[in-house]
Amino acid sequence: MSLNETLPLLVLVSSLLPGLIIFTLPEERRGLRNLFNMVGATLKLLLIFYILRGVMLGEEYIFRHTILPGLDLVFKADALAMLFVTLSAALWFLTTLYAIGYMEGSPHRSRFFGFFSLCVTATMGVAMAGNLFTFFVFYELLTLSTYPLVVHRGTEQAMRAGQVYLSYTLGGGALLLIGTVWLYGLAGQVEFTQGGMLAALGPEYTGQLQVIFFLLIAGLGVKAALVPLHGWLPLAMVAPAPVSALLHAVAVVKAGAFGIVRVVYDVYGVEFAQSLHLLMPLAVMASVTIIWGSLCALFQDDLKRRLAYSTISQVSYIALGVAIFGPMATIGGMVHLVHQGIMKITLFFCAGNYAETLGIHKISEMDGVGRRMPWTTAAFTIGAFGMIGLPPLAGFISKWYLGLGALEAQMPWVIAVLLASSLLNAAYFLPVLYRVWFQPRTEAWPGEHIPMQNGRETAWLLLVPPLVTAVATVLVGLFAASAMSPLNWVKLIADREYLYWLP
Amino acid sequence: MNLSIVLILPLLLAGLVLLPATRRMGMLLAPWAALPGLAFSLVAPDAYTLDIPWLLLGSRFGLDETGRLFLFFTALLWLTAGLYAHSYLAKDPRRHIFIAFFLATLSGNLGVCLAMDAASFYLTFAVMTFAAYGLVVHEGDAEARRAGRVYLIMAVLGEALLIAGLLLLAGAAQTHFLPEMARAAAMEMPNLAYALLFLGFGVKAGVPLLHMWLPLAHPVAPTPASAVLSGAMIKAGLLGWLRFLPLGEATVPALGAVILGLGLFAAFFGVVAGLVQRQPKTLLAYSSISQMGLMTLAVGAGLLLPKAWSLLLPAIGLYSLHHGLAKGALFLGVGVAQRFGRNGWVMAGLLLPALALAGAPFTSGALAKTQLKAALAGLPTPWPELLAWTLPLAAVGTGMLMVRFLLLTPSGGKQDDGIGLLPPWLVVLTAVAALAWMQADDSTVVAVLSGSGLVSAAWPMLVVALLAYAAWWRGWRGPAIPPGDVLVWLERAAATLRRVSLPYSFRSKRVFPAALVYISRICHLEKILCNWPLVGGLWLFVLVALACALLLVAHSPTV
Amino acid sequence: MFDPIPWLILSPLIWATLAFVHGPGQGGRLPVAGLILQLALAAMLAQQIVAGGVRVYAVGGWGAPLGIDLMADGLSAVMLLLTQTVALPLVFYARAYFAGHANSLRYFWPLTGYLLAAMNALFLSADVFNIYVTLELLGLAAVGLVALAGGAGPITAAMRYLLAALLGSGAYLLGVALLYGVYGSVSLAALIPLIAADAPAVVSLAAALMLLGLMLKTALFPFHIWLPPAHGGAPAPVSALLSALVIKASFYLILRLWFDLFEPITSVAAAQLLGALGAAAILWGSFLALRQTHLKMLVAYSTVAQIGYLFLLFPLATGVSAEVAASAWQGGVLQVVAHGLAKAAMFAAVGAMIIATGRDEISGIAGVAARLPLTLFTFALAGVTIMGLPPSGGFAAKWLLLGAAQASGQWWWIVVMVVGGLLSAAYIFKVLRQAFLPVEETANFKLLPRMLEWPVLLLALASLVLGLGGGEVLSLLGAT
Amino acid sequence: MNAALVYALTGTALFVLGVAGLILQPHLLRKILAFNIMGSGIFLVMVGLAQRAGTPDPVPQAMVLTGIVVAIAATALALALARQLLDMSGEMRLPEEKSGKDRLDV
Repeated sequence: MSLNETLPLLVLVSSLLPGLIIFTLPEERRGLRNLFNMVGATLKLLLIFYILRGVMLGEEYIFRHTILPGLDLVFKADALAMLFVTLSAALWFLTTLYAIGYMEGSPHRSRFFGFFSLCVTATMGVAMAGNLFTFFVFYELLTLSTYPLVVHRGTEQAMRAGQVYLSYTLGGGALLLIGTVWLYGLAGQVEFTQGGMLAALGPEYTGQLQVIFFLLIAGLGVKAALVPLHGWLPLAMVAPAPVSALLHAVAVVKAGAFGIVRVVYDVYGVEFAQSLHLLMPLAVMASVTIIWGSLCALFQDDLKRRLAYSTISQVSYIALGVAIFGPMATIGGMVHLVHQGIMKITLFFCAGNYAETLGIHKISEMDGVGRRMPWTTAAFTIGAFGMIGLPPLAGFISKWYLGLGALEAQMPWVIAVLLASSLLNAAYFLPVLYRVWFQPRTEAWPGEHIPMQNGRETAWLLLVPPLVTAVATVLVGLFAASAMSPLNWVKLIADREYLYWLP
Repeated sequence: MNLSIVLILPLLLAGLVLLPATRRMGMLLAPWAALPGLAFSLVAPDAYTLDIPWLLLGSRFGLDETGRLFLFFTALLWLTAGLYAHSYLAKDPRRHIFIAFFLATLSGNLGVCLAMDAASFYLTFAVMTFAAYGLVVHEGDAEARRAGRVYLIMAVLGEALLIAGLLLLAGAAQTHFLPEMARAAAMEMPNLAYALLFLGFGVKAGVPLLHMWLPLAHPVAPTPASAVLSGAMIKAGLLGWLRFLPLGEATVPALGAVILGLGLFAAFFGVVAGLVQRQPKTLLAYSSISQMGLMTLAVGAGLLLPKAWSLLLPAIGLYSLHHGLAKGALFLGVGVAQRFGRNGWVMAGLLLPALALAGAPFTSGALAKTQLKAALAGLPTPWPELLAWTLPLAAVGTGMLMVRFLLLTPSGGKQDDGIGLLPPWLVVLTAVAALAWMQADDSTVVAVLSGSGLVSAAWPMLVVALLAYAAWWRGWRGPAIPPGDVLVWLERAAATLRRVSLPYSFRSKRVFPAALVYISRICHLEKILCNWPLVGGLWLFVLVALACALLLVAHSPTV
Repeated sequence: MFDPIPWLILSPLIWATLAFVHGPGQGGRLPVAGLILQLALAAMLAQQIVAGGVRVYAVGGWGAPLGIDLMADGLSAVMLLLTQTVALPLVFYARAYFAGHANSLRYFWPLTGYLLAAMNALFLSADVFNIYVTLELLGLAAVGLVALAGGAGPITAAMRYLLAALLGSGAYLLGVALLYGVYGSVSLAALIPLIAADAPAVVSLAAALMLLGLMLKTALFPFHIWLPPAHGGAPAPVSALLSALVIKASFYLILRLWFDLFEPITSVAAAQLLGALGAAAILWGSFLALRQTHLKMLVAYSTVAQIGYLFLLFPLATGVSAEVAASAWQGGVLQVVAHGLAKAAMFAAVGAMIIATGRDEISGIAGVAARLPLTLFTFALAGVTIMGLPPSGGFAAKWLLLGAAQASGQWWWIVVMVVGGLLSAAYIFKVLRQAFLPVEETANFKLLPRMLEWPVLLLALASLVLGLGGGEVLSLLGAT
Repeated sequence: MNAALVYALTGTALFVLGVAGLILQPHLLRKILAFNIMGSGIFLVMVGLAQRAGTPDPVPQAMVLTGIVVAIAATALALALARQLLDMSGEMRLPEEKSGKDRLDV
């Protein structure tokens, strides 16, 4: 096996192996566990940087293993895959750091970190899947490995959330399975190919392909939390904050959204999907989700719940971008994959900090917390502004391209959706910001776990990750046009997906 | 001098001010933060541009004639306001927070003047808008919070309209760089985009119905903040129009007429609503609405009459310079009067910008109004006829407003700690007196100094004096319009609505509980299935069925 | 060339007899050695088959029709390998499980030995009567194992099992008698061309009798009622053996009969009938599993449901194109293997939990996630296969079956499989959910010996790896 | 109708009787007896059908002998279980069939 074949596998192994080792470690071997975690995360990042460089230079990284005749497990590090892989690996690194700080002293850490690593492995698999089958395999693995994280607290509420989570995701997985099998039956191996691979089928398959598309999107839409398949997400926020961060920003919802991207671009091919009239319903569905999620978020007092509804709304930007035919919207949607991740993880980190440091869970308890925890709150503010879509933050870039894409595709009503979403985002984030910065504190904190020490508002490990992601939120927006930005990378992908389109 | 210093220095200083370790140094340097901007406006080469391809969507900053003028008076106002604030807030324990917001707003406002592409314009505009929220709510009392809330809602609405308008414009123009963008878009005539942009920037510029935040927010902010809000930031909206509307490129009749009409309405509405105010700063805010109305009117005229734009643009520039400085001087003066009482010299200091606003002879106001009138001359009917009698009437109104302002000026207790307020105020006063003369066209200067010019500037003043005397004599105070006018009625309506509609609660409901019970009964079937005779019977039945199924095919004729 | 075929039958016979002679509670080491040997033999046989095709062995050199022929093809080899692979870890497990229960252990080793011998012989038999004998032996040994625990419950279950088994094998034997009456032979090899040439009506009757008899022994819905009490009441190693292997033996025979012997007379209608029963089994079994309050009963009902998947193979492989039929056939066999491995692991894991907590109720296992993470992990891994989620063997099997259903346009089986998968997820997670609940620090958990955890984990892992290495199994299966 | 067919039909009748007994009789002893009747029926069919041209075929004889041995073993096991059940529950019936009438109750 050549190096180019092994590298994708190594990316998987670099989190799988630490995960398995951590399972077997006894609870009190804290140092060793952290070491394995961090070594794995760092190693993965290094590997990914190496691959990134290679992909830029035009190298191909493909690993192929035949499971059954006509059924291959394929890992392929193409440009789109690397977008998601890099995001996940980078955020995993931070989340691990954060989780080490967050889970300090809580029980069952070995189990937690073990599943945590498995979850990331599954995400990597989803990202690097080279065909629909591989994608499905890891999509389901992701469901399984996140369940223990969702129910980690073991409370009745967590259990209920876990149950709902499972019933949604497994149901979605079943639909996805049917669609996948059907597609394999029609077209043989469904490799992810730029520009799609189904256009070669004759027109007599149109009806079937439409049904399959519906099945696939319904399956993926569960994880991507498209309304009305979103019910699990607000409940799943009972999980510990690092898990929520991972769930909402990196792994689960993104896997769904990423799957939609793959199906539309690399399975059907965007032009073919357009010719089958599949994109419009998807766009409508995404738009409804965007508005509905934001509306629901308005009514939540629980901070994490509000953030969860916000995720529902924001993730659908990706689906929306995919569903609008044209390179600009593609860029907008795909870059939001990264941008939403960074912004939302910041917000969840901050929510976790409030809960862990001061015992604040509800928005109504947040009065004046900006004075007590200025750094965390600053990061939160940046995340929130980014969500609203203000420049120079990441969210603005996504919205800009989405809007331009909508115009390009002669769908100006999308602008209205974006507009409404921005306004609603402002409506549910700005009151929070007002409370934290401008409302004076009148009573004691609900439960101050981590006292103020030497002007440090909370533990280092809790503080650094949100700050890093907040800075990243600013940087990816501010330097969006530079060569190293996600935007530029996404443009590269869009170039390849729209073969006719020359920049 | 690098342009980035102009924008980044204030932000850096804001950081220094926020960090406790460097706060002292930051506070010391903060008042001077606008200085590089001011200097840059003076020394920058002609048609300066700076492309930063890696920034945002690819950015361009630059300085054309309009930008230079706006940058100049904006920076000047911020500089004086900064120095003023240093002394004004000397006793405020939370002044570092104010200064931080002040510096961020400053950076945004200067950036607006320099931005030459849609994205960075939007960026700097947003920075300015949102940072200014901190200025509005700084006092922290209920009034400030209400004003802040209204400000924020309107600002967010404005930002949303803006981004939609900019997107549509960029979509039509296929570029987001100025000035190509406005020019290219003018070919396409995206009317919706223009309407959205007008409204979006109109929030900042106080276009009627979008003005509601203005009379609430400008007065409650600390005085130096009010000065820049009303003097400089309100002009950012105007600059937005100048940058993105197809002024001088194409005729947009419907929108032009609407804008013109709205501007005219604002000019009078501001006067009427301002006259009945009880607070001097609220009154000044309404005066700003009125004055911005005149500039709005000019923009509308530009849309109606592209070929007059070459005259209108300098006129608008001059008017903004004049109004910015005069309004700034008035607001700062209010603060001075609070500290020093209604001294003779204080009143004299206030009289100068007041006269200027009213357009008295020899003042910047006379210059600005004359040049504006000249530029508006070529409008199609019925506008010239309408404007011929409305503009002097507006001048009379402004004069009345100023008289009322002078009467309302607070007579606060004497405090000696305000000495630091004076130098910056004096600088602005000087600027009010002098700068417009340098900016105005030669022909305008000649016209103002000519006899007919003096007369046309002076007779409204006489009317004002007569009316004021009459009103004083009759002791007339007028009906009360609450600050925020329309908003107050809207709020009442909303409260009623809230009472009527029940809050919608998101509650999960147990669906089909009966079905669950029913399902559990099915389990009973398993017990019945355990009966040997039943299973045996089933077995025999399946046996027969299978045998039949096998026989059917084995012995059917086809096989 | 050394021939492993007779030794595969003799080895368990020998160690079983020795263990019996050795006395109760003794002789645990012999089976270990014996099974390692058998595994090696099975592997060797598989290799020979891959290299040289079908192997035939005439016992005592007599040959048919008077003597007994043994035959091994790809399917036999797969089943033999499965049997030894499942049995070996279970032997380790059983030694730990019965430590200190000399009484229950009394006949465990001999009975297990006979059970394995009968099973190996069954897989190697080449004539329908010999199959009857091995089937009956297998049934008797299995009944003995069920009765092992003693007590009214297990004895009743054993009795019920015995009666069902006797009825089933009686029907089978009548079918054999009819066949012999028509053709005068019982050898599979001889019968196949004869039936293909001419099949009078009575052959169809014989086929129905034989298949129905075997279905009764396989516990296909609605003939499953003997299974849950028998499997749920027996000691864990026994349940594992029964659920994983014994019912597969009779299913193996159904496969043989349907696809080899009676291939000329099978009909789509009959296949759909079997499929319908299978579908009913999936839904009914899963649903009842969901309603159970006891761990082992839940797992036992899960077996009822999983048997249903096996029977979906018939409609998918009958009356369709050769390609689809091959895919369905492969899927069915893969499901047999995957379920064998996973169900053994699951029963064993459940047994370990019951030992540790001292309770059989599902509500009693709160805290298992914290105290017995390895066992719970094993259970979950096995559950992945049962649910048919990737990357397990169960998934590979389901994939092939689904593909066959799609290709042959029988979408109703797709619905059944998917719904069944979801239902199985529901009952698996019912257990997992309970295991994750917190428990007081004072709760009394017995410390488990390592041998109760690790061998089982290996089994579960094997079921998982099967998903990635399913191709190997299929290539062995396809060897001729 | 030749003798072989008579044997076969009788055997079939016995088989059906046996199956009916096995299914319908709740008493375990009756069930076990019914099983034996069923077995006898099968053996009869086997021997009866296998007569070709009057000459006895040794193969079915051997098979029947084997079958009888197996049946004896099965009967023994069944009887042992039935006794144990009687010892433990005092009933000669499976619990689900307690309601059935039974004159042979011990």
